[in-house]
Amino acid sequence: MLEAMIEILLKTVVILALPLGALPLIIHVERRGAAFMQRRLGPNRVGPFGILQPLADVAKFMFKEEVHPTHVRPFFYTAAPMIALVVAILPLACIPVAAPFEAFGRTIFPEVFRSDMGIFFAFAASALGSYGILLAGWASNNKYSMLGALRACAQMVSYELSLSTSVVAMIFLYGTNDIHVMIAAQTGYWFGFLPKWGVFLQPVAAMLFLVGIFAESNRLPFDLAEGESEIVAGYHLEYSSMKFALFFMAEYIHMIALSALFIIMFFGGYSLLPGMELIVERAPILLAVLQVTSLIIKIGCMIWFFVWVRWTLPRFRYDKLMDLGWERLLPLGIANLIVTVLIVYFRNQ
Amino acid sequence: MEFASFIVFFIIACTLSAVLLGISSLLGQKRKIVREMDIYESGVNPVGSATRQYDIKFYLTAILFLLFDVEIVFLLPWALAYKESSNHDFMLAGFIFFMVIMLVGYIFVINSKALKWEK
Amino acid sequence: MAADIFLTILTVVFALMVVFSKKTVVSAFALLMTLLSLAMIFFQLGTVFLSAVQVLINAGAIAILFVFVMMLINLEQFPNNREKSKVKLVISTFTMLVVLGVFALVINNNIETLSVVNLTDNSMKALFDKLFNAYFLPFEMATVLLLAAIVACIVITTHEKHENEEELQILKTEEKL
Amino acid sequence: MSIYYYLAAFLFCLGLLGTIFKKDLISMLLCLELMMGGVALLFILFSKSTGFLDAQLMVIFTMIISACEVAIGLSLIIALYRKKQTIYTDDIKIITE
Repeated sequence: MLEAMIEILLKTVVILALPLGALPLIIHVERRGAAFMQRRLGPNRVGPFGILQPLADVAKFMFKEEVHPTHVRPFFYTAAPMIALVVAILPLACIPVAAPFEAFGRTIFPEVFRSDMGIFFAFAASALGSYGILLAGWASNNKYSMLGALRACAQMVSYELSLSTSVVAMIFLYGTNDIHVMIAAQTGYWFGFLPKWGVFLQPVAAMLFLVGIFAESNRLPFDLAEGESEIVAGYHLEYSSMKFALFFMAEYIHMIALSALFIIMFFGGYSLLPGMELIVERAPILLAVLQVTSLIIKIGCMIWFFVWVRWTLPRFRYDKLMDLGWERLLPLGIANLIVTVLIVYFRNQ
Repeated sequence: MEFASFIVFFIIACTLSAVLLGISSLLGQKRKIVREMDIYESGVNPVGSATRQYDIKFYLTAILFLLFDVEIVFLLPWALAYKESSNHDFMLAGFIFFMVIMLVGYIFVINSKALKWEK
Repeated sequence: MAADIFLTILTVVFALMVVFSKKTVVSAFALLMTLLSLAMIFFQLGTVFLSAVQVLINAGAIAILFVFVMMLINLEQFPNNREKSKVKLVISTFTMLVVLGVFALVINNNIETLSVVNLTDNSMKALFDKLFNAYFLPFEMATVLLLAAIVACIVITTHEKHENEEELQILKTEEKL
Repeated sequence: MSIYYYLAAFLFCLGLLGTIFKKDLISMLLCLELMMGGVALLFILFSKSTGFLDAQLMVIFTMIISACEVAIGLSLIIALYRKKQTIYTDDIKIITE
């Protein structure tokens, strides 16, 4: 009993500490990346290469004055950032960072919430993500906030549909909803060099999912919720100091969690990167460590992709955005699903 | 067991966000300036209340999302059952019927221009 | 056992908040919490798939719809001091207690048979087998129901346009006459 | 597990109470949702005690029906609000125009 409790606590702490610890780094990468793409210097004063800048920012957030406007609805105003952060963290519980391994005389599943429906729960938790935003917009009692929240919410739900169709297609293709089985199906190589990743089987589904992640986490080119030229800052307009920081953290953690799901379905999750098998052959004991490293490298690439897109593409217009979601991506997702099913059916004949 | 781990995770996540908020309200500077507490409306005096009626399109989007989401979520058991089913033809026929009905609904939605934002 | 009682208390508290809170938005969020704790109960009872679907559909979509509507309809413009009919409250509470009493009586008399677990195969596979064999037709018909709901919602909410067209047509015919 | 039977009955009755005495239509719909929740819980409990999986399938159909009910109910409320600017049952005395 005690052992089990310790195991749960350890897992929880590790799974929470990894993304939260990486957050300052990601923010720094984002700012330096922006500077790199715009040919300017970016933050480079605090520490070597400005690496301590995010920590300084955190300290600043903590010592900032808490502006608590008079016209807000106090309870929900305080609760909204907390709900946003907690809901963003929840999907992380279902994501395994390595294959189950033997240690201390027992099998350890390296995920907090072990269930064969894990992937459903992860999506369900990320579907709750709009509550924090909607609540913030309503509690702020401000027209800009309200409009931003409504926009964000409508956009998130619209793109969730096409995202779900791509998930259905992948689950149909793998014939399982167990994340470990899904990843096991993606280990190995075709023709000796091409990794058996889902993205090569289902490029359309991968594209839909990728667009869905951008829309769900409100990142450019889909950050209509905080389009500063139209509605100033959207749903977090009335927020300051740590409350604002919590929204910021929630956005990044949501991004990390959705990227991890994307990688699980399309890039082999924690399966080893090409070339790492050589190391494992020499030292099998390193398997779990290398798996975690592969996952982190893959997520890092995704994050860099997010930054890259953010500073490359301009923002959409709102009607174009909704048209894209409902009139392009959703039929594309449905067509992709039908074609997949027909191909699988006729191949089995 | 899994239930307990989920609860522990949830509680730790809640505590984390509460602690972060608590730290800031403890350490933060405290001033009381009335202008600062006012509603933000680009520096001009606020006009009307924020809880006015917004566009019906937002609402229609949500309602159509609900109905399509139900359909897509119930495709998931189908996708999982297909591989284990003995009668693939039957399953495929069911899927085609399902999809045809869904597409009829979808075409109705697009045709009615209920989700067209520009007038 | 402790988890049972904890979840029951949680659900009861949120359900009471749904009915007895003054603000409708608070009720809606209490409903969301009730649905989530029901999902936890489903999970604890071993019906994992239903629990996931409960979170995805009931908590993720239905509750968001309520919140949306509440924000679209300007609830604060309504005066809050509507007369509360005491008689209605008393009668409805009485009805509720009677119905609850009947239920409790029935449950109490059969509690031994009811609390026996006879479910041998609780896997998703068995559930889906049944769904796609015995319940295939109802499952397809549910899609038709959803189609009907989609059509109905669009027609109801965009009704005003049609009305104007009708009026226009009436005007036109009047002009012709 | 037996405590859940009482919980399901309680949820159903509470929803019934709310549906009767609430004054605005949205709250009434919320209470209907509560009743649906109680019914779903009862179905799952019956499936556990009788050993039939059919009851669990009924939960799926309950969810589909409650989704349709909520969607149509809320669109009716919206339509009503646009026409009469009210969502209170007291203000709605006549059905026709």
